Order: sequence, then structure tokens, then C-alpha cells
Amino acid sequence: MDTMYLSWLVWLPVAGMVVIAFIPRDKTEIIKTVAAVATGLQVWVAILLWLDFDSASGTIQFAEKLAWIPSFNIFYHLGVDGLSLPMVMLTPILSFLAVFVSWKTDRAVKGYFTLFLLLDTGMIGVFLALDFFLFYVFWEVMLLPMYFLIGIWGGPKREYAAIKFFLFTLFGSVLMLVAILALYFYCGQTFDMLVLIDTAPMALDGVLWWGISAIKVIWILLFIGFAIKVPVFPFHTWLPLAHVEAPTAISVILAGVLLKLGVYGLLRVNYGMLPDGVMWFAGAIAFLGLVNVIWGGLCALAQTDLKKLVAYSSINHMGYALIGMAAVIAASSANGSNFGAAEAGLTGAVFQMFNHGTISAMLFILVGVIYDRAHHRDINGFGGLAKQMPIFTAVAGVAFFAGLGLPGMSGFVSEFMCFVGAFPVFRTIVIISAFGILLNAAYFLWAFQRIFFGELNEKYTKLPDINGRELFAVIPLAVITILLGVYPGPFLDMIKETMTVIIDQVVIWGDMAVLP
Amino acid sequence: MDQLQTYLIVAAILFSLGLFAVMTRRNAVAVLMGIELILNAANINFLAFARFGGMNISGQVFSLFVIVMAAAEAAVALAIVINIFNNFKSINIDEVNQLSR
Amino acid sequence: MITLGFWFVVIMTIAAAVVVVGSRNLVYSAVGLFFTLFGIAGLYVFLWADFMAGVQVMVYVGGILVLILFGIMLTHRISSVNISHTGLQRSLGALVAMVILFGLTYLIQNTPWKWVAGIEPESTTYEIGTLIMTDYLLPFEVASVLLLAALIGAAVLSRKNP
Amino acid sequence: MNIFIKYALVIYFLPLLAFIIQTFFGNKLPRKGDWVSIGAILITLTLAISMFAGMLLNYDPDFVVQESFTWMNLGNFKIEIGFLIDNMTIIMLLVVALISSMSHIYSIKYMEGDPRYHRYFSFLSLFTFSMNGIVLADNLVLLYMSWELVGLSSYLLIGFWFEKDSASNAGKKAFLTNRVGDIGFFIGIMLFFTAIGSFSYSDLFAGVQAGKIAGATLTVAGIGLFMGAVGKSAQFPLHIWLPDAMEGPTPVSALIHAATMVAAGVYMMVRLFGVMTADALLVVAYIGGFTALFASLIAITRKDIKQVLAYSTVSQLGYMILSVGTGAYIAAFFHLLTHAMFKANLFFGAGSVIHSMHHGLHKIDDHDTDPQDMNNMGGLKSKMPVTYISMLVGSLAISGVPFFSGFLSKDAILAGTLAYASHNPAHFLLPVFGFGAALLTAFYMFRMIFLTFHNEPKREDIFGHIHESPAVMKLPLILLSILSLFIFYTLPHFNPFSDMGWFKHLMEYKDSFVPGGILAHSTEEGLHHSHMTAMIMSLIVAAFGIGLAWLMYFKRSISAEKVALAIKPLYRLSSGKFFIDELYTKILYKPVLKLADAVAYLDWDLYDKYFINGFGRVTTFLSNIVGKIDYEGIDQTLVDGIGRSANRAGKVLRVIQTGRVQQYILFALTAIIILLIWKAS
Repeated sequence: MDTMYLSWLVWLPVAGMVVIAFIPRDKTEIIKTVAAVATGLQVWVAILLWLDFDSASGTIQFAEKLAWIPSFNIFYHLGVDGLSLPMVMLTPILSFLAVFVSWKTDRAVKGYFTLFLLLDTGMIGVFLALDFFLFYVFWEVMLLPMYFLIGIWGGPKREYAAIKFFLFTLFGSVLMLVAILALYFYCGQTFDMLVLIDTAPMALDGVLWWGISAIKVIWILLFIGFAIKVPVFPFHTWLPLAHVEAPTAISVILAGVLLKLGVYGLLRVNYGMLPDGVMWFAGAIAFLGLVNVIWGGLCALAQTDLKKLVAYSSINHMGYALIGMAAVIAASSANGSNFGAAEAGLTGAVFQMFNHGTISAMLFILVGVIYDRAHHRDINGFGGLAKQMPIFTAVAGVAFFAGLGLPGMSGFVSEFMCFVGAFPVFRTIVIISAFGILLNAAYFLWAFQRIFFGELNEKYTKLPDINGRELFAVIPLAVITILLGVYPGPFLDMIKETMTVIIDQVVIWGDMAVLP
Repeated sequence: MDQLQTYLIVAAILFSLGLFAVMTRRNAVAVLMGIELILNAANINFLAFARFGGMNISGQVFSLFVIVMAAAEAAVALAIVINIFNNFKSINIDEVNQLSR
Repeated sequence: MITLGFWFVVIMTIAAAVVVVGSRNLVYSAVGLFFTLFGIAGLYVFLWADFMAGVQVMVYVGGILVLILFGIMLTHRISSVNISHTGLQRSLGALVAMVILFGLTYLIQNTPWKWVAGIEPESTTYEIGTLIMTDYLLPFEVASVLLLAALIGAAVLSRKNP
Repeated sequence: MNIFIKYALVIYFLPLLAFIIQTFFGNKLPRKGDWVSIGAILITLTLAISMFAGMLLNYDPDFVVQESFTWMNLGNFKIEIGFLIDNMTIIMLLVVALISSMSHIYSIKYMEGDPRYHRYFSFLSLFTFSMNGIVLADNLVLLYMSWELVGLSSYLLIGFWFEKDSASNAGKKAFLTNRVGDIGFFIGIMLFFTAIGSFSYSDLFAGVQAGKIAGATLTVAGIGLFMGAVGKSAQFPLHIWLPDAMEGPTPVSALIHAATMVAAGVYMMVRLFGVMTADALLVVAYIGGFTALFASLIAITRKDIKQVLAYSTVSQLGYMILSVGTGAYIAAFFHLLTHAMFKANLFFGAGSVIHSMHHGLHKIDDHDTDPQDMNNMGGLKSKMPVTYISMLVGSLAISGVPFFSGFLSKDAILAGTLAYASHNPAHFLLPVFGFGAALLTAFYMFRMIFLTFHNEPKREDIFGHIHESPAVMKLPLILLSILSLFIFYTLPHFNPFSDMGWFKHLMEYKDSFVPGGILAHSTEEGLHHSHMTAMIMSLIVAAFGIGLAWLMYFKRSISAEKVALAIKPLYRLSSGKFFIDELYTKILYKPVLKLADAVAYLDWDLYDKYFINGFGRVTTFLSNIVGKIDYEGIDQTLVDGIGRSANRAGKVLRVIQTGRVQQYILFALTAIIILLIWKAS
């Protein structure tokens, strides 16, 4: 353990939080600067981590392991691999940019940034934790600040939104906790994820609960826990509400990072520890992905609130990732050992996760920009803004077209991979969900037209164009989006080895048994 | 005279007197004096047991610490008394019963 | 002769203690306390504790008593030093004290004490010093800290405007 | 690296560079930076010409260069992207570069004074870049990506005057309609990839030849690819976007919506002809043929000069598709080439007319009259001779009159349909489509010419202000008119009735890769046989069409109004564009929007409000009950009872809490004594 990148990543925001605690509450500029510096340093560490990362290896790197509560076999165990690295990169970047997005916060600035940094720690901790207990702790650490950030700094219905978000997520985490404990007691009383990945498939083999395989039960428990975060179709209604009510920066974080926890968790936990279940459930995942795509697309098409539209587009986009994830079973012998498709789908899903993080973050920032100026988000209430705000229009154009999966932008590449990967196995589902891209294009273009095109609304002849600070928050994301869209190779190289490991795990176990 | 009981009884008398003072005197300084008596009675017991119990020096060391503590206690207690006086213009303890109000 | 001296010391100590407890005038009480403490120092000598007797004189008589006198002076106007009242619940207190005294005396008299005949030491100073620096080093240090704390505490408490 | 590849790289990336420069600095550069884009496209043109020269020097029908690099590699999943350069690529590159340069030059004057002048040129560069991507691609991924990027630039340029609702609607419509086709395209790509495991053309061909994908799957996959072409090349039923796309600036219509982008579908079909099964080709042929006739039926009643040209474009693209479907795919590509020249020419001419009409209307302060309406024109011949001649040349070429390029290519296509029908008599409709469309084409083109340029002017007030366009707008007209002559396509021969020239030599028919598919020599044989028949019939048809137009609109010996009345239902269908848009609105847009509203309502106002929040309500209800039991029963009676008794006891015991420390000591000691006594006794 030569460099403790991971601990730095986790604890830098906490350090920032401690510093902020000692700053008088009326020195808001200093507080914001400290938050920016803390997250900025985090970005720097993340870049160093990325440079040092060995993409030829599919296993955990930079692991740190210290005994924490030895009597229960709980460790402070951090590590990063190709699955978590993209998210570990994304989280600090979005946090850093979100600080600038929230620069104009004027209510209880100290509390806001304290909670914000705590949230940051929680998020990155979840991605880095390799001990289930630690994972769960970070998971909950993230939940609480989010509740307050929505509930205090949000829009008019903030309390309702915050409560709903909180209850939904808590419901999921309780189920997850049950599953974690089940794994703990059945697999040699350990919380170590790496150990569980090795032992759980064997330990749970043949265990029956109420006549059903324990693997299935645990799968479902974990799936619901993570699906709420994704969000997968029937568990999605907290998302539009929370997104609409949350302040802009928090929407950015919510869409950019929190939604990724679900997919990340599924891949890390469900795919890693219960690979037999994947074979059984992949069809359902693909189907739910299809529902997400179509349902989210239709709902987005009907929205008049711009932020809600973007929120539903998140549901739509995460559907692609789900379809890509389901593609993993293409590699099983029952489906012709099509490893290429499995790799494309799984890597595409992870890539889509990252891309949705950057793209939806961009969209939410832009919605925030327009909301700050016009004080409403009604799509029909704008019109002709392209004339008044040309730069904003250009940036929004990039974001919208990235959202609808235009080639040359990263979203296209990942959607393409998800579809291509899933096609051999889930032909019908992919074909139907291909119409989701049409819906996708329809709602984005329609919204774009209604906001920016046509005659300029007289109300907005004095609207200032996007300013430097806001551009600073958007441009890096736009650059990432375009770079990854033009040449995704190096980025995918980081992911692919880990994906191979996951696929092997699923295939080896999935090919063996039929679950009762 | 070279009897353990003698010393113990002397100590007991001093202890009772001290206790009496603590219980009945209204003046805080007088109460303090009573406490000093009690402490001294205890010290006599220590030394008596040290001599007749056959553990000479250890007992003495212990009483030495008692004296140290008594000194510290006296200093702090008097500081408190002076503070009380500054606040209440009186050091009669029965007038210092703000807790019950 | 020694026995006579012993009883003299005992009686003086108890009599002085009675003055301490009983006097209406605080200054008298203080003077009584002086004699009591001296008497106890004497008892220490009879208990083969010459060093402790010295310490008793130095700390109590030289330190604490002076401190108490200062306390009296600082808290009473010179003219009203003698307006010191005895307690309210005299009789009840006296009763309790007497009962306790009786109880203790009963216990002392009826306990089969196990004696160990000791040898009178030459001088205890050296041995106490050794012990303090070896076996009782930690309590010793703690005591020093306690004294320091008391020092500071006393200073803080007695400030005019805390 | 091959010199052709190097050239291609420059050709590919130079417009991109221009786009980037224009986007970020265009506004600050002198002349708003139009010289950046124009310079880039002119260099591109030079390189394309030199590649073309190199091709002619080689004179090798099998010339091919390929170069690719790994775009992504996941181990078993690998995408390689690269360039494929053969004769077809080079010809197409030249077409794109040439028309694009003309369009750039033309736009200098046409777009003069527009507030977003720099933006316009940056979009043009973006288009050129994307279009070259389609042309150069050696695999389906780059093809698909460029395909969509072309759609983007088309969207941006159609909606360039976004203040007009019609323009922004048209842009959106174009993009979405194309997406519909792209879904099929994408499904086709996935089918091919799943079966073959590679995206590159050569692997595709090899895979099809080896039978890795065959039968119905191959047919479906081929039709999937064709769906892309249907969208991009505006074939029925996705043709609706192209006429609307005329809302864009006219040079854009000339470049994108006539000559190059819409031809991309045909280009792709020609490229991938080898993987089309006979069944797929039949679908292709019928759609193409139907579109050709259908669009020309609509074109004959258009009043807007650009609309005529737009529907004519749809119809001509239908021709090309029809030709691909009948197996004569080289003829399709040939028509693509000639059509690009004369149709761009026609659009530039129309733009010239509109420009001066607009100018004239501006002079007389008339802002309501449509400058594109042919009913306001007439007699422009005398005022705009150059425009007139060039448009006349274009119309002659498109109508298939000998000595012009269109005659050669059209003849080849019609011969192809005849040959196909002679082999498969059941499909006699295909040549009927072809010849019918040829007749109508000649008719409506000359209707346009006569209405616009001949007879007396309809609006004298405007007419006074009409004048010929400036030199930079005339230059493309003249150049493209010259290129519409037969001679450039028959060299080194001079026979105006035979297409046996360099083109025929360099572009040879090749056997289909589908096992048992169409063979090159049978196609050529068929073409050869039908050549004479087709030529004669097409001549007759063209003459008939032109003559009819002459009678109706020049001599006025047949009244157009009377004819319209006589066939009123047909006329209404045609002028209503067969009500396809209305139909889609009724059966597609509105239901989808309604569905979206319904789903959103279901999601938000039913599912979330009642089901999800229902959990909350049930929980609240339960907790109210439990809360009542808890509070009234347990808390108030039980717990508080204990509390109350404690309280009462406290009240009693309070008496001894005097606050006097000494009393406390006394009590404590008394208590201890009592305890001791009690214990001892």
C-alpha cells in the first residue's frame, strides 16, 4: 500500500467539513471556497488514481484493509477496480462542479456545504467500500444529508419530496440489510465482499427457504434495494419528485451519482455474489429495462416541466443500462457462449452509467441556469431563447443532443453497446426498446424547439446569457461527453478486464445449476 | 498508652466532634474546620494501624497523601467560601440554598 | 513520664477540639484548631511517625490554619468576627454525633484486634522518601497534579469577576 | 500509408477543423469567417479532384484501398473504424466536394447580411464532414455515426431560421422521421453483427458469402438497412420530411436535400447491394418505384417553386432506389451522379429566382406575398437570362432529353426495370412506375419553367425590381449547367445515346454475395437487351410530357383549371399531398402524444398518488390506531400512572428537600444509624 489514494478520496470531504465547522456562519465566501478546495483536491486525487490505475488488471487495486470491529469480522476495506473506477472518477468531478453550481445558495450556507461534503464522502465511500458493513454505513451516510439537502434547500414541496425519497430509499436499504445479514451468516460470518464473491455461490448452493432457493430470495431482496436507486420501473416515482424539488446542485448529484449506485450495486453484489441468480433473473432485468425505456420516454414526452422531463429522461436512460446488464447471459453456454455480446453489453452498461452521469448532470445544470433567470421551468412558457441566449443555446444543444444519443457524443456509444450486446439474447426487447430512441429524440427535440426556437417571448428580452461560472460547470462535462464519444477506447480499456471477471463469474456458476 | 484502642478512641472523639461541627455550624469556615478535624481523625487511624498493624511506612505514606489532599481541599474550599461571600454577602450555609428555590 | 506526656497530649487535643466545635467566636475556634492540630502532631510522635509529625505541623499549622485565618479575615468585618452562630439543629446533631461516638467506641472496644509488634524505626524520612520515589511514584505525581489543579482552581474561583 | 488514404484523411478532417474554428471564433473573424469554411472546402475539392485524376490514371475497375484502426477492443468485442476507398468513393467524394463548394460560394451572396452568417458556414462545414464520413466509411459503425451526424447538420440547417415556427418544425420533423428509418437501420446492423461478429463491409460480404446469415434473417436484415435509406432518401412512407425541409436556406436545399445527403441512402444501398436477398430487393424496388410515381403526382400541383423541386427530388430518389431494387445498382449510382449535378443546378436556379423575388418584394414593401409562389412569377426570362438558361438545361436533363446527362442515367434505370419485368412478368408494375414517373417529371418540370420564366409577368409591380443575380451566384449555375451535358459522362466516347464511358468502365457490376443472388453478367445482359426499347420509350414519354406542359402552360390551349376540375378528386389528392401528413397526425402523432399524456397521468396521478402514497396512507392509518392504543392505553394509563404516582410521592417527599446541606448530612447520618441498628438487631 504505497499510496493511500482511496482513504484520501473518502476523507478529504470530511476534512473540508471539519474546516467549515470552524468558520463563522456569515463568512460564506470562505465556506464555499473551502468546499471547492476540498472537492477540487478530491478531483486531483482521483486523477492521480486514474493515472496510476493498471487497466490490464481486472482485480481490486489500491486496496486498504484495517481492522475496524474485529469481533464481528468488520474491516475498513477499500479498493477500486474497473467497475468502480469510472464512478470514483465521476463522483469527485460532479461534486466539484456542483459546488460551483450551488455558489449562489444564500440560505444557511454553512449547513448546506457541511451536508454536501458529508454526502460526497458517503457516495465515494459506497463505491470504494469492499466490506459490506462499511458499504452499508456509507450507504446510510449518504442518505441522511440528501434528506436534509432536499428538505431544507429544496423547492415548494420539498418536505414531501424529501420524506418520499427517504422512505423509498430506506425501504430498499432495509431489504438490503436483511440480505447482507443472510450472506453474513450463511457464508462464514464475514462482511468482506471479495471473500463473499468467492464463497457465497458455493455456500448458498442448495439452500432452500420456504421451498425456494435462498439465492433467489436474496437476489430479489438485493434487487429491490438497488432497483429503487436505479430506479427501475415500479420503484421510480420518488425520482421525478425529488429531482424537481431538489436544488440544482443536488439534482446534479442525485442524477449523476446516486442513480449509479443501483447499477453499481447490482453488478458488484448481485452479479458477483449470486451469479446463479443472474441467469434466472436476466430476462426480467431486460424486460424492466424495456419498460423503463418506453415508460420513461412516454412520460418525458408528456411533461411541461423541464426539470421533470429531464428526470424522466433519467429513467429512460437507465433503462438502456439495464438492458445492457442483462446481456451478460449471452456468454452462457445455453445462449451460445457469445462472449463478445456479453462484454459489449456489460461494458456498455457501465459506460452508460458514467455517460448518464455526465449528460444528465449537464442537463440539470442547464435547467438550473434557466430557472435562475426566468424563475420558472414551464417548457411552454419560453420560446425563442436562441436569439437572446446564443451561448446557452449552443451548450444546451450539446447537452440535449448528447441526451438523445447523437453519435460523436458518449451517450451514443454506450447505448449502441448495450443494444448490440443484448440483441442476440433479447431480440424482441431490444427491437421494441429501439423505439425508445425515437421517443428519446422526440421529447428532447420537442422541448428544445419549444424553449429555444420560434419568436422571442417579449418577457425575456432582457435575459442575460449564461455566465462564466455556469459555463465553467458545464464545459468540462461537455468536453468529457464529446471526447468519450469520439474515442471511447482508452476509457473502455479501464473497464473491460473487470467486466471479463464478472462475466466469467456469472458464466461459471450460471451454467451449472437450475435454481429450484 | 501503647494500646491501639486508645488512639482509635481519640480519633473517634475527634471524628464525632468534627461531624458535629459539620452538621451544626452555620459558618462555612467553621464547617471547614470540622472537616479538617474529621480528616485528622482519619489520619490518626492510619498511623495507628500502621504502627500496630505492622506495616509501618506504607500507612505513613498514605496519610501523607491525605494531608496533601486536605491542603488542596482547604485551598479550593476557601476559594469557594470567598466566592460565596462575594456573591451573597454572607457565608452562612443555611442562607445559601438557592437550589431549593 | 512518657505516659503522662501522652495523656496530656490527648487531653489537650480533645479539649482544643471541643473549643473548635463549641466556641461562638470563630477566632477562638481557629486558635482551638491550632492546639488540636499540634496535639495530633504529638500523637504522631507517639505513633513512631516523626516525619509525619513534622509534616503535620508544617502543612496544617503552618499552611492550612493560616489559610483558614485568612478566610475568616476576608469574610468577616473585623468588628463582627465574633458574631458566629452555632448551628440550628444543635440537639439533633449532638445526638447523632453521640450515637456515632458510642457506636464507634463500642466497636473499638469489642473488636479483637490483631497486633503485630513492630520495631521502632530510627527515622522514617528516608524510607518514606524512597517509597514515594519508587512504589508510590504515580500517586505522588497525581497528588502533584492535584495540587496544581487546586492552585489554579483556587485562583480562578477567588477572582473578583469570574 | 497510401496516398489516397492521406488525402482522404485531409478531406475528412479539414471541414471538421473549419467547423470548430467557425463555431468558436467565427463571429470575431473578418467577414465572419466565411473564408475559413470556403477555404477548407476548396482545398477539399482540390484534393478530391486530384484523387479523381488519380483514379482516371489508374483506370482500374477493381481499385480499392482500405485502412482502419481499432476504435474499441473489449477482447471478444471489437470495433474497427476506417476508410474504404474505391472508385465509387472517389466519385462520390468529388460530387460532395463539388456541390458543397458551389453551395458555399453561392451562399456568400445568398446569405449576405444574415445575423448568423458565421453559424451558417460552420453548419455547412459540419455537414461536409459528416457526409464525407458516410462516403469514406468502411464499416457500419462509422456509417451509422456519420448517418446521424448528417441528420444533425440537416436539422440545424433546416431550422436555421428558427424564428419561423415552420422552419423549426421542419427541422424536428426531419430528424425524427430519419430516426424512424434509423431504428430499422440499427436493427439491421445488429442482425448482421450478431450473425457475423464484425461491422466492416468486407467481413460482412465474406460472412454473407459463407452463409453465416441467410434466409429470412438476411432478408430482414437487408430490409432493416434499407429502412435507413428510406428515411434518409425520403422514400415513401417516410418521404414527408423532405418537402418540409425546403424551409431551410436554398443553397442548403441544393446541397443537402437534393444532391448529397438524401443520396446517401442510395449510396449505402449501392455499397451494400451485395448483401441484399432477392426478396429484400423486391421490397426495395416496389418502394422505390412507388415513391417515384407518387412523388411526381404530388409535384404536378405544387405552387411553390421549391416544393416542385423537392417532390421531384423524392421522385428521382425513388428512381434510384427502384434501380437498386431491380439489380441495376450501377445505373442507380450513375443517376445519383448526374442527378446531383442537375438537381443542385435547379435548386441554385430556384434560389436565384427566390432571391430576386424577395428583393423585389422588399423594394415594394410587400411582406405578405410568398416569394416562392410561382403564381407571382412569370416572364422572368428576359430579366434573368442566365438563371433561365441554366434551369432550362437542368429541366431538360431531368426530363431525359438526349444530349444531357439525365438521359443517359435515366435510360439505364428504365432499361433495368424493363429487363427485370421481362424476367419476372408478374412485376410489370415496376416499369410502369418508372415510365409514368418519367412522363410526369417532364410535365411538371416544364410546367415550372413555363410558369416561372415565360409568358407575361403576373405581378408587374414586382417585376420592375427583378434583376439577374450577382456573379458568385451565377458561377455555380453556369458550372453545373455545363456539367449537365452528356459529354462529361461518356468520355472518351462521344455517343450521346450510350453511357459507355469512363464511368461504365470504372464502375462494374459485381456478383451479389448472397448465395444464388443476382449475377453481374445477367444484369448487364438484361440491360443491354432492353437498352433500345427503354431509350425509345423514354424519348416518347419525355416528349409527351414536355408537349403537354407546353400546351397547358405556354400556349394555354388546354386550360389547367378545366383539367383540374375534370379530375377533381385526383386533383384534390395531389394538391393535398395525398393527405399523408394529416394521416400521420391522426394515426401517429396525436395517439402517441395522447398515450404519453395517459402514461404520465397513470404514472403520476394514479400510480404514484394512489398506489405508492397508498402505502403511506395505510401506514398512517395503522399507526394512528396503534398510536391511539399506545397513547391512551399504555402511555396515559400505565406509564403516566407510574409517573403520576412518582409525582405524588415527590410532592410528599419534597418537604424534606430543604436545600440545606447540613440537614442533608444529618438526615443521611440518621438514616445510616437507623439502618445499622436495624441490621444489627
